[in-house]
Amino acid sequence: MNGIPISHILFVSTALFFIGIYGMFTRRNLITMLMAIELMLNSVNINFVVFNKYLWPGKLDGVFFTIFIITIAAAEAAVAIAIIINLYRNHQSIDVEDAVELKH
Amino acid sequence: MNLNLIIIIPLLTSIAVLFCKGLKQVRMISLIGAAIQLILSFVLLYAYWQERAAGNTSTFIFEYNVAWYAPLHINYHIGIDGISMAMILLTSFIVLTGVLVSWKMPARTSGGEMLSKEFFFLLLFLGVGAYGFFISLDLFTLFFFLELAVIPKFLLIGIWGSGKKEYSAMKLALMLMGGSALVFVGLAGLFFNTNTGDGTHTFDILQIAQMHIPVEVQKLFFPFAFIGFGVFGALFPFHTWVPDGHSSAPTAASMFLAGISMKLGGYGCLRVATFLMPDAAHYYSWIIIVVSCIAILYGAFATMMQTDLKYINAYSSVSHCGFVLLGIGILTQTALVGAVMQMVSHGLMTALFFACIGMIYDRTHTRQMSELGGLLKVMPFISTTFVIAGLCSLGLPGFSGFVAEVTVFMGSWEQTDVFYKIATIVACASIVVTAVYILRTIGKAILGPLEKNQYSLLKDAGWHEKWAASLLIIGIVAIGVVPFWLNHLIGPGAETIMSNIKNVTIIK
Amino acid sequence: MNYSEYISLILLLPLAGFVLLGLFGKKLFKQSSGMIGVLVLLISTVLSLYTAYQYFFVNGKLNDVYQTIIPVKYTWLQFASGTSIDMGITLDPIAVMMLVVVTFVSLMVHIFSLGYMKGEKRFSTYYSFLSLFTFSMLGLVVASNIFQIYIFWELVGISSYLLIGFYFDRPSAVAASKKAFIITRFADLCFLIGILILAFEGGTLDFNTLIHRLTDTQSSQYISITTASFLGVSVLTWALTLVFIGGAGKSAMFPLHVWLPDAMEGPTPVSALIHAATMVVAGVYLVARLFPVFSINEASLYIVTWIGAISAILAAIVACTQTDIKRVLAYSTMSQIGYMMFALGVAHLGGESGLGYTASMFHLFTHAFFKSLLFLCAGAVIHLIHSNEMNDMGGLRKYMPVTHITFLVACLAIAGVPPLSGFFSKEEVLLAAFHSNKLIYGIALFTSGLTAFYMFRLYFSIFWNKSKSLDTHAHEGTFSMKLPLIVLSICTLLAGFIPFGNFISSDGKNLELPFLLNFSIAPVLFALTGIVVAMRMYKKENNLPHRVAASLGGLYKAAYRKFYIDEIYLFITKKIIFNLIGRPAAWIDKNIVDGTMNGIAYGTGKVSHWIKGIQSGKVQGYALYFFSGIIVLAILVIYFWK
Amino acid sequence: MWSDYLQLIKAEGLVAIIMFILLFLKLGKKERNTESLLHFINVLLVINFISGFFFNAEGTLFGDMFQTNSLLSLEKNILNLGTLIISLQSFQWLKGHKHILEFYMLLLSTLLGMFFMISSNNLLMFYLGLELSTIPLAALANFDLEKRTSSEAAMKLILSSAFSSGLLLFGISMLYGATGTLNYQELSQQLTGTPLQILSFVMFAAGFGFKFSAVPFHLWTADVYEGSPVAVTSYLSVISKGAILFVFVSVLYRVFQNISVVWYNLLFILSVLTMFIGNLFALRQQNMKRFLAFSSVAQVGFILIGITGQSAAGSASVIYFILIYIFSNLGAFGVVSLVSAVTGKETVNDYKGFYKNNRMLSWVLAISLFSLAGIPPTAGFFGKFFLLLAGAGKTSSSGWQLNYILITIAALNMVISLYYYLRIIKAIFMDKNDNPVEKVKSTFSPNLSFIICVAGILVTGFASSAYDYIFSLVK
Amino acid sequence: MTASQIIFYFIAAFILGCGLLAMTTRKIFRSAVWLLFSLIGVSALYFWLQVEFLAAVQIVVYVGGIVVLIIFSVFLTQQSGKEMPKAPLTRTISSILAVLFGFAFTYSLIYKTNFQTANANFDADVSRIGTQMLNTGDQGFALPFEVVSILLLAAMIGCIVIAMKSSSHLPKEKSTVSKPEL
Repeated sequence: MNGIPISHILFVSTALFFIGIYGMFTRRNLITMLMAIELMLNSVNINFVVFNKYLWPGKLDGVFFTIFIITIAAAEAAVAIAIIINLYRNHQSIDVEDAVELKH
Repeated sequence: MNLNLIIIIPLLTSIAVLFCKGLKQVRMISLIGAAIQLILSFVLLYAYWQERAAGNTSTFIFEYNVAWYAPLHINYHIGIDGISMAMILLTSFIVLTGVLVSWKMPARTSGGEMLSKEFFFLLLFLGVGAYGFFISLDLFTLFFFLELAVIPKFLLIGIWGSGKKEYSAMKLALMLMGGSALVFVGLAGLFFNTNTGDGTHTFDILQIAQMHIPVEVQKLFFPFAFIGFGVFGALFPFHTWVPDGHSSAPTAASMFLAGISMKLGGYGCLRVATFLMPDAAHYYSWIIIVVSCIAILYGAFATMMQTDLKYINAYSSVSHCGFVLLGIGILTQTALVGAVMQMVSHGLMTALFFACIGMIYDRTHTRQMSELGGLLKVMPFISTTFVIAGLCSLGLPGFSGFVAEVTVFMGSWEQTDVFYKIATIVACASIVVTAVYILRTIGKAILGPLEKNQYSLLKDAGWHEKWAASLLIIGIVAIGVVPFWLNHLIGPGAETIMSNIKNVTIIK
Repeated sequence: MNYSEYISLILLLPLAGFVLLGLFGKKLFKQSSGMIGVLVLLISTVLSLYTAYQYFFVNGKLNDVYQTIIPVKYTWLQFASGTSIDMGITLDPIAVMMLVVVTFVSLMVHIFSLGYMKGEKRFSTYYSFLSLFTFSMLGLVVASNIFQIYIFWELVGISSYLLIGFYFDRPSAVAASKKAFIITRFADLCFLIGILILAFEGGTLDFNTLIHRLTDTQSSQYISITTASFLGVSVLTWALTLVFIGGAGKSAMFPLHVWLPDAMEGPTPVSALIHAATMVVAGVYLVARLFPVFSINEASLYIVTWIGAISAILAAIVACTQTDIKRVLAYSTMSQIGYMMFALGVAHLGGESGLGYTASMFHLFTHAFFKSLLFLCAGAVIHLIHSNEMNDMGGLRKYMPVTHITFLVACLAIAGVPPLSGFFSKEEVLLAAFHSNKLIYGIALFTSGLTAFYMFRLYFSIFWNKSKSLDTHAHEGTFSMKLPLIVLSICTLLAGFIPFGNFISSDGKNLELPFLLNFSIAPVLFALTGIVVAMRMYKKENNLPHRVAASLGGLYKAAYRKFYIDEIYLFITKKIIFNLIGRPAAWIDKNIVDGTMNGIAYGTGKVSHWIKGIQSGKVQGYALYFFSGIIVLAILVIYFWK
Repeated sequence: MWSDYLQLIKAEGLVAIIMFILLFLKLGKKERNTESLLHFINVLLVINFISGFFFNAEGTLFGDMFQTNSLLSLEKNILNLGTLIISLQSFQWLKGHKHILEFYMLLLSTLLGMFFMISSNNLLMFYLGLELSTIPLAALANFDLEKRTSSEAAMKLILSSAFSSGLLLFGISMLYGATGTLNYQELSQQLTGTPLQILSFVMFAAGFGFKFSAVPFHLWTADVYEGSPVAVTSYLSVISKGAILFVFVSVLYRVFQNISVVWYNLLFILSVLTMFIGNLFALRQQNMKRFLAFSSVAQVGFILIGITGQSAAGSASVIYFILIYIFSNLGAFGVVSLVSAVTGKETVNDYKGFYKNNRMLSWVLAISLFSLAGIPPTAGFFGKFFLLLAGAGKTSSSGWQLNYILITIAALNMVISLYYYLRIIKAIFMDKNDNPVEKVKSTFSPNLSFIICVAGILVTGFASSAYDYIFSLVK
Repeated sequence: MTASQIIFYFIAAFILGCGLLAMTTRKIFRSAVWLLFSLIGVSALYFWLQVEFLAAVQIVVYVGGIVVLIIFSVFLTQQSGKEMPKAPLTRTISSILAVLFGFAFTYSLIYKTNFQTANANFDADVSRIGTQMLNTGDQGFALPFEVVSILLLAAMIGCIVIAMKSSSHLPKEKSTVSKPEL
């Protein structure tokens, strides 16, 4: 379809996924970590849509999954941001390395 | 006779203790409960003889078998043969004397409280575990009771003990749990290699004994079961909990530990490892013998260098329990009888020993041999008891130790291989070393001039202590002077085990 | 009366006495326990005398051969079929003789102790111990089963232990009792192993069956025990040697004799009973009991002979130098038992060649009387002087005439002066030795000279020598103390005339003891020389002994220090067993075995500490682990572990 | 038709109804007596729990997305029970909290999520249930609003869970790509075990592993447990973990049975790692909550062994163990929660000499710890025994007797775990303390919860009926 | 190469480039903007894939909702111009290695998998989606829809409780974490 092999699209999504993971590992700012997670979820969304469209077009499972993921991502982001703001209130910082009282 | 009573009565007693108020009530209830249990044991013995006399030749009598966890083929199955009967008698003796010895509850917790209720509860509860273990005919039930008897020991030692009690309690609990962990693997392996004919497995000892477990399986799981139980029975080199555990425990707990707990191991080795996996028992027999000979001699030599009375008895227990394992390793009927006799004998004797040490410690507040001396003068009863315990320990005829040891020795003579004889002779050598340390102990602690002047004010044993000691002495002498009843009691049980062993095609 | 109706009473009465006095003596029989003990023993003695009469004169013989009669026997502990420990009573000549000796001497000691131990705090305990000992000793001598003998052997040992350590607040007594027990225990170990071997090869524990099987050259047991060998020595030799070691331990034979002199820490009557007349001859008795088996094994007999001979001369030499009167007597005992031992060793089964056997038993018999007499006299002396040291004594003949006379009788007897009992028995021993081994004979002869010397050295030092002034009210002691002395001295005087060979011989048949007048010249001469020398040196206070001692130099010193055997023992036990075995064992247990267990615990804790960095508290680190975990696990399960 | 719907979805419906009741209460009057409010809520939860026994039906709904049967109802009710106990236990803490109703609403929404997760027959529903049971929990973890550690914990929880659900989703998407379906039954037939499927399975399993704290996916656990309010911690450690394990068992057994070799090996590694790491960390902990966190990590290792059994006995023993685990862990957490709420003391050292003034609480804690350690006669012994027995019953496909190696390791790990449980026992009963915790006054609700827990611990093991019932359902 | 292909590669490059920049740039506000672009790129990809409804949802929810939320929170919590601290070098390197390896591994597996493209027609118009969304029967997503609604409710409650400024602002407590010991 469109002459693009599915593996190329999957390359994009996988790469995006790992970019997200990379961000998760290296960004010390909590909000950017959240962004990294959004990237990961987006890559998964692409996967679902592509699989649905290219491989299993009979049902709309992939698309619906994507819709729900987007919704949940929103909810998750909201809660996460609320927590981060609360953390900021308590710690005066949103650097992840500043919140390491709990360890070992 | 309903065998369940044997578990229910101590259980009820221990629960009743929890509802008591004050030391007086607690100890009276404990005493009554333990005394009833002792009487019950004798009634059971009588019933057992009656049943046998009536011609009941089944291996186990008073069986009671109900499904417990049916999907897992776990039954609550109890029953006794002569060996269990002997162990029940032993246990009831020691529980009662343990209660008597703890009458005044001299050992306080580190917080300075008596906590008498808890103490007697744990003591009696420990008895439940031991009784249950000895009458179990289902591996699960057996294992259940085996583990049941671990934690009360931990608490008894840790709370009411002396010296480095926490360390000892922890060591004991961990090593025993390690042992039972191995036992568990052995049991599980055994379980999944049984076949009741319809493709299901069973935990039932009687059924497993009838099956022929594949030899390879036996070889694989025998070490687990044997070492696991061996840890309880002070198998070299897994005996190191013994000295520390015994020496830190309060008197009654020491008595229990050495008198019963270590027997759990011996009994388990016999009933589970050897009985159910006879091929492997043959296969590993030489290792067991070598290890137990090491334990016997090495334990004895190690005892020689100890200065703390409890350590002396603890190490000597290692040495004496070596005879139990030796008897099991030799794999002849006489030796098995000897092993069981040694269990009973050592149980009584070592309990007596610990009781004496406890009484001495209560009065002099020391267990160091160098700080004792001349006690015979001020407390003749305790000292005499101590001497009797010592003499029993060194295998003097007329006391139980001799009978048991000689039976083990004679047992090895039924094996034709020279190896068994040399091992036995090596084990025999321990009687000299035993004499050395026992006499050294007696000579230093009991005889000689009075070590400290303030000792001259010490009082001799009270009535409860006298009763405790007398009961144990009666037991020891009853076996030592007229051993044949015990022999008759144990004999058929050992024969059952032997019949399994004899069917083995010997593999070398 | 049939034996079985009363024979057990001989044993059970002392046992009952022990239990009664042991449990209730302190409370109920504080004063009367002595009398109870004596009464019990009296009945026993009468019964054994009656038994002896019955056996020797009424019904012991069948076809002119003394039979072994087992009137009582029951199974005590059954092992496999055929092997069981039985408790039984055997009557044969030596057992009956021993019954008489043991009960009689014990009775004497019981009586003597009435006076000697009077006022002791633990009077009843003492009597209960004595009864226990008597019971055990009697059980030993009548044993019908080799394990029975072992059981009573041990009981005898423990009663000896208890009695030696009777004065438990004396450290030396405690040490002595411990030493005695441990050394004999070591010997017992060998005995036990010997028993086990015999039992295994013989397939039984019963004496008669065992002896029968092992002496019947056709039996499979005989063939197997003589052909099997271990380390190049036949199993029979091993077994017998081990059994003999057991006997040697109890009988204080070289080199296991070191406990005996120390055992004199016990009350003197006890020494008379246990360490002179009865227990110490148990070894001899054991060899005699198994004599048919010994006699078919030259090697073990050879060992018996030489150990006996060496002990005899060694002890005699040491005895000459000791100053503690009880120790002198102890060494003398050892020496005399050496006599008995080698007499057995040179004997053979049957007829004339069995002379040594009869001689040995004869000497045992007479020795029991005069040695217990000597000890009791020494007891009387010590009772008076409150010291064991020869130097504290002297000139006591004035104060204690009865003791003096009886002591003299006993000395003459042990020295072998005719016509006292010792002369006859020793004569036979020497004769037996002469017939079989001249070297042994020489040693024996020399020993008899030494015996005379040291006994009279003792005699003169106590009763003559320097005159000592004692309190006027010093007296010999009560009637109860004198009576046994008199009775025993009469026995000593008369026992020699018993035609011993008629009763006891290696094969149960009649053996006419030879008595050769010209043969006895040499020993008597030696004895007289000894006496004369002793008289010269010790009758009056002078410094001759010192001069002699000085001139002997090293030999004297060595003998005085008992040839350093105690030191050697100390070295072995303290340095080798304690330091090289005990201490390392304890160390290994604490550091290596226990250390491993603790090490595991410590290691676990350490690992737990090392890996705490994983839990860094940083979410990114967690995510990294999470992710790496997935990748590693995926690679593992995809490629490596399918 | 409607009654069928109602009956099938009864458990979820009830929880939702309670949620809405609370919501209306919140919207209504401002000031309320907190204690009576709490009692009211507890009564609601009791009703919820009791109703779980009745009117249970079997069937599927919503085009096969939702299914229920007696086993699932039982699982849900086990969670109901746990929630009830936690609610009773947090009485003391909630009494002083401003947001009681929000707390319960969030709590119940997560419970609802778990119910959907358990009943899901579809990866989408599973995912939604998972998120519904996670996101509100993160908010709950932050409920000690003024506490630094609480917000830190919440942050860690939400970030970690988002990350893990990212990976989980990636796995699901790949599974979807490979099979074209989200339905369990269809999925199980489509799986062939290609490397990509295995990778996606591992990612998928890691998502589970994150929720039930299997090493190496467990790292958030201790931090979050320590930082969160005790009630939330116990909820996390018991309910949330139990629910995901229920699901895990059924997913593995039903959906991934084609690649059972793969997941057996995976579980082998995971359980060994989990037991060891959990134990080794638990050894050193000083904070009770953190200690219990690691101990619960280690417990998961044992549960995984039960799962490896791959048999009816396996899943029955897992469910049975979780029931027992609820009693035991909540018994322990209950005491910790009470003590922490009253005195603020949370470390092991604070518990030294605890027995002096608090006899009953000490015994409750001790019995719970013994049960966790698997000591008879507590139910924990039975639970662990059956788990390991189930693990041992797996017939080994390779030459190595893997199943026995696994249970040997597990059995030895039980020894290590015993050490740290006994360490607490030692502190309570044996150690001296000049200044022990004063007598903690306990009110009706916590006491009731303790009675339930202790009775559960003591009875569940002896009375085989619980296990028999579960087994009959599993079969 | 068709236009469609060119467009795809352009979109792909745009998504990845923006995503990478979003994850690497040191300024947080820029990072958020790059994220925004990346998400728009994804939405473009959906357009390209002819899933217009999703593309719309993507823009509405992500671009209009989440990113705005993020930017707000950025303003709330710190200055936008400030440079973010860098992660430690070891962490960066190990992350890069792990990610690269993970990517190579994952993609190699994907690449090797032979996805069989289906030939059936793919129809994702809004009416179909709408019908299925509220359908309770087969192919219906009513239940997930309800579940998500509860999730949103819960999230809302959670956010309110947490983010609501508490009336009594207690002084900042000290760290109460006890250090583990062994």
